[in-house]
Amino acid sequence: MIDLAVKLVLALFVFFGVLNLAALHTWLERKQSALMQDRIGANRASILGWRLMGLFHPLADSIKMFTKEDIVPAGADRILHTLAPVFSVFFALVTFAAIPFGDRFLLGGRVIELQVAKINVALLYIFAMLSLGVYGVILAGFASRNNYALLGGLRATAQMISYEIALGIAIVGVIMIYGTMDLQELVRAQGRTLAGWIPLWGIVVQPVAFVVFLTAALAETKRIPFDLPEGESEIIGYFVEYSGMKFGMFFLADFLETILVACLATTLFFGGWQVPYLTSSGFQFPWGATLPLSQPVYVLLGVASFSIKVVIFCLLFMQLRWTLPRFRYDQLMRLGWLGLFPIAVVNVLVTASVLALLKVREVGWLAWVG
Amino acid sequence: MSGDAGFVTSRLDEAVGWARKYSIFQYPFVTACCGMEYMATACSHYDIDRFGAGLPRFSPRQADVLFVVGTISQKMAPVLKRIYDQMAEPKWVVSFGVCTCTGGFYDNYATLMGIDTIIPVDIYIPGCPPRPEYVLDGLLKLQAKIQAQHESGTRPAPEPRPELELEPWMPQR
Amino acid sequence: MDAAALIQALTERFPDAVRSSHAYRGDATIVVSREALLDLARALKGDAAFQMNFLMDLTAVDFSTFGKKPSSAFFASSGVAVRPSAELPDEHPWPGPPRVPNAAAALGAPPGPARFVVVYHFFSLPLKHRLRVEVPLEENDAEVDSVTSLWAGADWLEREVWDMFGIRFRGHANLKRILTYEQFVGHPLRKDYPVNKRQPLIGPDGHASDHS
Amino acid sequence: MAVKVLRRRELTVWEKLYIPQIVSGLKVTTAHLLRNLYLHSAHRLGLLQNRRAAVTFQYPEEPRPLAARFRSRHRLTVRDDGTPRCVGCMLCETVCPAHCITIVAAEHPDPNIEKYPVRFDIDLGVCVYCGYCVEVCPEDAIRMDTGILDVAAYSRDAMKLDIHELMNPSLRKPLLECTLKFPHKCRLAGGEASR
Amino acid sequence: MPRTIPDNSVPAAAAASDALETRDMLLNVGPAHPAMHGIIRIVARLDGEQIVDADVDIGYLHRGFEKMSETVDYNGVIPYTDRLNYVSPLINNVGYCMAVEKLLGISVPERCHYIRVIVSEISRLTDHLTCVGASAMELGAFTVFLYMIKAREYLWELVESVTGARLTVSYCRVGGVKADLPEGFAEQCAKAFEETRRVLAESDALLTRNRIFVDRMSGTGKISAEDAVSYGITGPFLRASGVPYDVRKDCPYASYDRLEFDVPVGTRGDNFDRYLVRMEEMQQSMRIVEQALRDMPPGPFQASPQTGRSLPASEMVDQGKVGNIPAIRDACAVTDPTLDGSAKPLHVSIATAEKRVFLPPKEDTYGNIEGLMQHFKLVMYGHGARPPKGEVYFAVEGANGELGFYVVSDGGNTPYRVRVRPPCFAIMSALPKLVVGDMMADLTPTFGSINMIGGELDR
Amino acid sequence: MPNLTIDGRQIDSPDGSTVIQAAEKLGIFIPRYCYHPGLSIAGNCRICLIEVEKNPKLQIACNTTVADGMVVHTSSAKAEEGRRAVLEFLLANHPLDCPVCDQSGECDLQNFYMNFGLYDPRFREQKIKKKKAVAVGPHVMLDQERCILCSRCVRFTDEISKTGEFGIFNRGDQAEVALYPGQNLDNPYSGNVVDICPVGALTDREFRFKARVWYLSSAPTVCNGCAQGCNVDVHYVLDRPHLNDGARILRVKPRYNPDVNQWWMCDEGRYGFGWVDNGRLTKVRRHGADATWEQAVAGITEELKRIGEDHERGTGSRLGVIASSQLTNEELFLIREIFQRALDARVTASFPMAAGYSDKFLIKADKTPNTRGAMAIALAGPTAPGAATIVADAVEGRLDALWVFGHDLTSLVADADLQQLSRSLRLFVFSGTNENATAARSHWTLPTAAYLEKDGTFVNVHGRVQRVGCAFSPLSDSRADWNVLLEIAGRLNLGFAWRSPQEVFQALAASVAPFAGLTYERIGLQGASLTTDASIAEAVAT
Repeated sequence: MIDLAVKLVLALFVFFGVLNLAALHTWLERKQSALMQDRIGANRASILGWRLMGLFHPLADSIKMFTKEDIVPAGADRILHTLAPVFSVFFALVTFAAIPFGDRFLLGGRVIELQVAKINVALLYIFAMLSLGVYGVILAGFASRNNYALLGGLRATAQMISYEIALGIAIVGVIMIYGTMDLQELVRAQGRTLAGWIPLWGIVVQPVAFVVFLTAALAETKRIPFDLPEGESEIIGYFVEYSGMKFGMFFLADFLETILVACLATTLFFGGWQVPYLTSSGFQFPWGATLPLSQPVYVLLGVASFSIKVVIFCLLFMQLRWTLPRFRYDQLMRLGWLGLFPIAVVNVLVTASVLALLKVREVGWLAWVG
Repeated sequence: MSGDAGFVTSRLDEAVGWARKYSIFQYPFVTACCGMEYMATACSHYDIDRFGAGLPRFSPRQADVLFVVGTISQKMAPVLKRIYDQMAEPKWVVSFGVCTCTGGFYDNYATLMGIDTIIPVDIYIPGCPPRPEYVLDGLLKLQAKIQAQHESGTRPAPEPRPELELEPWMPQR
Repeated sequence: MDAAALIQALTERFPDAVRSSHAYRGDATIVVSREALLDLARALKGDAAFQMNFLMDLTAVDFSTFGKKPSSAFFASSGVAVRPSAELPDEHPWPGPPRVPNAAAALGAPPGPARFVVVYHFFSLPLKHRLRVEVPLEENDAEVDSVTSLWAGADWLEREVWDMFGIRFRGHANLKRILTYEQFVGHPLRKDYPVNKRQPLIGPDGHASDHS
Repeated sequence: MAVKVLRRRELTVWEKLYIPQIVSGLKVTTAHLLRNLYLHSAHRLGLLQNRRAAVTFQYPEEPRPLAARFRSRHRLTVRDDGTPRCVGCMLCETVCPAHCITIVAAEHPDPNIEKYPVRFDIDLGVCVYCGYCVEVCPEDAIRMDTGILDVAAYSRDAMKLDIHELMNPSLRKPLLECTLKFPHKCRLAGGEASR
Repeated sequence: MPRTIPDNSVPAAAAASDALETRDMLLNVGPAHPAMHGIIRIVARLDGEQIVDADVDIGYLHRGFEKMSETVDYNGVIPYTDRLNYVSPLINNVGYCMAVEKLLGISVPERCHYIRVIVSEISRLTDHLTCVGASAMELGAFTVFLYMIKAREYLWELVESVTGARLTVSYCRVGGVKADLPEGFAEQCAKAFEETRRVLAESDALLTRNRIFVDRMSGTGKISAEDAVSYGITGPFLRASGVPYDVRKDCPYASYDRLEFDVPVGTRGDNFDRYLVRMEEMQQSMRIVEQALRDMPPGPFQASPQTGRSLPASEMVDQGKVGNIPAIRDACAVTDPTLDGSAKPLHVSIATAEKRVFLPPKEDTYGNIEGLMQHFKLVMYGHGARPPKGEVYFAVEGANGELGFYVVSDGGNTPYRVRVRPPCFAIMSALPKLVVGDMMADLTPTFGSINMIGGELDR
Repeated sequence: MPNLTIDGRQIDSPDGSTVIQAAEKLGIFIPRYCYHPGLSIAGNCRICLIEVEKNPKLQIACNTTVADGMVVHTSSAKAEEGRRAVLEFLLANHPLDCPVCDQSGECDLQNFYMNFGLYDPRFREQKIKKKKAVAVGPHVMLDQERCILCSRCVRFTDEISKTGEFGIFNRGDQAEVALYPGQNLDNPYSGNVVDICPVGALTDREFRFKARVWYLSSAPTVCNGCAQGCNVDVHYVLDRPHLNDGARILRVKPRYNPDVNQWWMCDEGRYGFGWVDNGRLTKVRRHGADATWEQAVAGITEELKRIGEDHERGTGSRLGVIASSQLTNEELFLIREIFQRALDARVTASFPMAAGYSDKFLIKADKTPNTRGAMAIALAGPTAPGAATIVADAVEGRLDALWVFGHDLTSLVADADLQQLSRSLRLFVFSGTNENATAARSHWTLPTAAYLEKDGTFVNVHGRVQRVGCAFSPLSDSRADWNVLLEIAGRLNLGFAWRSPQEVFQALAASVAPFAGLTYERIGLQGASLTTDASIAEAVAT
């Protein structure tokens, strides 16, 4: 019962945290792009005279979208049309359940994992959910009875499916190295150090996989340079026929996916909630110095570390989004199938070979490191 | 009806009005010269995003405000009308530039003499093309109008369209 | 080639086709009969002496009200007509709009003024000379050969002339309106089309209106 | 003739890897980002006020300087006695390509002035700001130097300026009272409706 | 009725003969489509993502320019020409005015020629900036667009300080220009060019060697030199195909024959070449302006050098009215600032000497009956400048190519016929040829590189 | 006849004619201020300087009689130089008045200045001030500053109106045109001095400041003020309704016709056009309520048919039509064909009117423009019944229907009788341009076009057929009478094939003898005489 309550609290925490982050994300994106472009950005919405650099604009956006008329175009499939955005947001949201955002901590004798759902095949779960998210997009494209939407939906589907493969294979290397599909374990495994001072993060042992993953993950988020499904100046996007909050949900799903990808990148390659040289008992620097910390501080540092990394990734994504032009469809496919996919495969092969060569399979590679 | 409820609803309306005025997704129906100033308004020197109106949506379904930017010809008029009809409520129309306000000096066979002859217009921004300052002033006025309406859901009945002032003996166009 | 030499060369080459010529303000201009247009155009494009590889412009002029504009009500107070203001002096005056030989011309009467003149502007990039070719047409027989087979760019230009003037181009594959719409009645650049005669596609109430 | 043939350098293998060029692109945008972030922060602290962080002019609080020649809203110049300098010669009405000016003239009591406008309207909803009216005015009576940029309106009618607003550019709609002390065609209640 | 997005029609147009039962999809692009600049419609027949056929429908911005020109006097056409290619209005102004001057058989002072060159080149810069920026934006590189528009703002500041308007300038007049360059223009220009060069460098870094961009642009929208010539394509678009035709070099006008600049040409005639040509042309334009500013004959920047006496315009008018000529003779009028730069001492260097064409300086209008009569004669309907009967064609290098004006006069004060040869009309007519065989997505960069300007295309 | 050469072209010119007339014949225009073909030659403005070979000094063209072998250069450098000097002199004291001067736009100072003026003025002195804006008569305003002392107005009042109000007083730069003491420029032709003034010294008080002359469009027509039928140009503005309170016609100017009015017209005609734009009927009315033309035409023909059917059974004509000599010949002919011939109505166009002012020059006592035409078509004159008898018959109940064209019957019967008529008649139609008591009492009130708004012809007192032309379209809902009549004829199935006044006129010319052989082309702008006077008498007799 209490476990359930704890899980509920955690779920709510993640739910609201993520939603707020998404809202914040829109603000961040506006402000960041403004700064890049020598502009000011949204800054005039005020409550009681407070403007807070435009922080209220996302609020205004969401209130407005809630009160906007919802149009289902004539000829469209009403149910699917309504279901599509729900799918998108739902699957984007539930995926967060598997993301660990902090180390476990002890409360009243209970071990509380800072993860909504501890799933030992969390990675598979995440991929499954991501794949299901595609349905939202394709349903949207299909249900709208609009050529542009259909084209957008098709593009999105093809793109997400293609890149999911590269994405998946890129991660195989990571799984092989850390030997687990449980994300919490995976993060924990990254807490070690290589040669005593290099944190054993995914990026260190799997740099190629990281690049492939990042590219493929960006493509999953459907943002520039991979925003073909919604490339505004080519085809308006699969959600062309959506208005009001349904459109807002696609919008939200978009940001959620970005955050999700940032979370994944953090978790898989940047040590998740790990802080270099921080162990559960405190800092243990390679040069021997130590800084003992109490457990709550340790956990909080972990959560903070995770959040910061995620935000940095988000910023990076946005920086890319406002810097690059977009791909063409065939180029995108070529990049996915002829670029990322082989590289990822080779990466897996090389990783496997190295692991085999080191003959550590039986004893565990980690033991060898340690 | 109790006073409290009225107060609450009115505050709610006010909040909705507030949100709507600071979240203007525009549909830029750009056709002509005014588009250049529209660009200038959107870009760094004027930055229409400061007013919360920086996000153009190229789908009329998602847009709140239809910016009709540039001359509308007779050939284009049905398209404009259709776009307007496709927009979701609540919606507003900004007529950007004199060609859309009144037809301007293209008083000939090809052009529509003001978009208000086919769709209701909320704000007229004259100028040929209007300097970005004109546009921002117009946007502020539009925001004031949106706030003033503060009715949830429906827009007020469109104003009666202005009749063309034709003297009885003038050549009937 | 300068304008005079170009005209000279063309007149020698096509003595029958070139009806008249002038070089007003240095623009080499020849007036040709429409029967000869296609041959002439082919030669202009192909001949080494001309090498007119660009069809820069193709348009038409409706000369029906040329010089016939109703005078304004400047009542000459003296009771005698007063010209409002002098035109600028012109050393080599323009010979006037091209004329088209009509039935009366065969009987010795002077050729009547052409209602329409199709105007081609050619340019030769290798030789850097320009040529204007004018083809006068009568109102009731406004048709001329299409030059789309020689210059791809003539396609739209001829469509535009059809749209604006109602001049047909024989041999044009897709002669339909380009700037106005299918439902448009009349040809707006004709001088007898009132400048503000509108043919709206939708009326104020949003319904399609009939076109009268 | 100087012809400059732009021969294309093919992308090198290094450049074909996307990443280096992406990074150099990021460098440009990030430089802008950091510079502006730095300057904005400094401005918050009241420092480096002489360097602009963003090129944005925060209109309406911070108006952009207009060029001296900029043609803004019209005004009619006024004589010392409060009548318009305009003598109703209608040249501006004549030259206006948009036909947005309407003038009705009447006899002025002073035979040295002879004529003045009892009605002078400019329909901003039609005006194309070409400045021809100013150029042709032989009396220096109409100017476009007000610098007024606030012309947006809620209706077609509100875009029409009449003699009251033209003679006194500081007036804003709606006008309620007529302050002009000479006979004119007045559309305001309380004004002299004589002509 | 033309169909617009969102297009609710179901995929149609089955290729019935196809045994595999694959169906082509008809996609209506435009007229209200973000990449179509609002005003054209392309009905593309798609096989998957590949365009197999395209039908282009224009005329959505047909505003009757040529018809309107027949209703106004010669100077009255100028505001309409502003709105032809509204991204480079000054070139239109110059082209039209020079065509009418040719018809009139008059010449303008040397300084005026240089001023026209300077403003034309600034306009060309703004045009290319907008074109490249917009096509980058349509490819998703939004920041480049903002940078370019930012640079354009600096150039527009120049335009504004010269002409009094940002976009619709109405600056040139038949027989001259409205006003001389303002004081301190050279410095202002140098500053704006510095900003522009910085932006160009940044954009270059963001785009030119970026593989995503190169892949999108390179090899798409190709057209051979022969085809381009056959379509009558001119300007940067033609030069990108390797044909070095530039009106400024081949048929020099104004003072281009005295200025040094290169004509950049491409090698392959694809979108990327057009991008490169435009980027290079901007550099050349700046070079031309800098030379012109250096070489132009000096003009008096200050009020009357003989007397140095300036009088408020109202004072001049009042004194003139009562015949008090001694009080106002030789004075320089202090007029509305929008008329700045046209005072009597400056007038000789910006306007033709032919009085039957150009308005007198304000001092003459206010101060003597001869000037006043001339002023009236030029403005009143039915009087005005009256070219002799005749027809001329005059071409300038517009931002998109040869911008020709064919003007016919019947000796009246309104043009009998004004025909503009819109450069992008020819390019647009080649659009189906450019896009067929390319992907649907290539439509965007190809269309962007055409720099279609509705005002000029549909007129 | 002396033969002379002007600008390289040869011309024979009658003895005693002047060079300026000879040049005119060649189409060579020599500038002039004081010269006017209708006035005596003064030769004082000197602008018409020409160069005559073998003559060391420039000559004035207006007063140099032609001589055989004369070689004249009208636009040589020397002649232009001379004119330029003259113009400079004329402009020296000219005020800077173009903005307020009604003449600008049709001012010969402006015109000639632009052609050969001195562009860089040398005059740097104080200008002489004189009196401005002095009302010299009911219609004319004088500005002495603008006057160039050409003396045209002086000669006009001496020679044409023979009233002699104007004179030139003082000398040198103080010379000025003014009225003789105690005089007032109130002769019936005073408006002409405004026309002949080459500058803005004399302006029209009615037209003053209403519009600029370059706004005006012009259409040729014929004055309908009296039977003289002076040829006039009507100057109107359609696209600027704010001017002149929306009235279209701004002024009327005489049009040269050597056979009718030469260069002149009277003030009565010149200022009598107000009714065309004011007080017009604009709506079809039925018993005072608005109706449409369709209803009116249908209703009237229905009633006419019914009356016709009744009439078969009864005795005598029960239909009366009072036409008007304000109508054109075509309309009168249609009235005759429809009402008299087809419906057997009693038709008249003679309506008793008091004779007005007349003189021996242009003003005629008959104030209607087409009495002579009505007589030729036999709707007026001895054979036609008088309007009074028709009205009397109607009042006494001997008529079922009455159609009145434009007249106000209250000049014949009392208003009470009119009311009685309105009640007793089965059909009472009034068609006309302006509101009057009859219109108010009629069953159907049809707004019809004024003479300026329709095509047609008038016959003036001397038997000259003249086109009135069609200056602009009828005001709002009104229609031309011929149009209405043709529609009714169509409804009555009379089988007329005519569609325009021109076709009606052809029929008229074919069937009415005095018009035989006339066509619109032959009438042209200057009119043509009825074929024979005898034929009129004949028509009157039959």
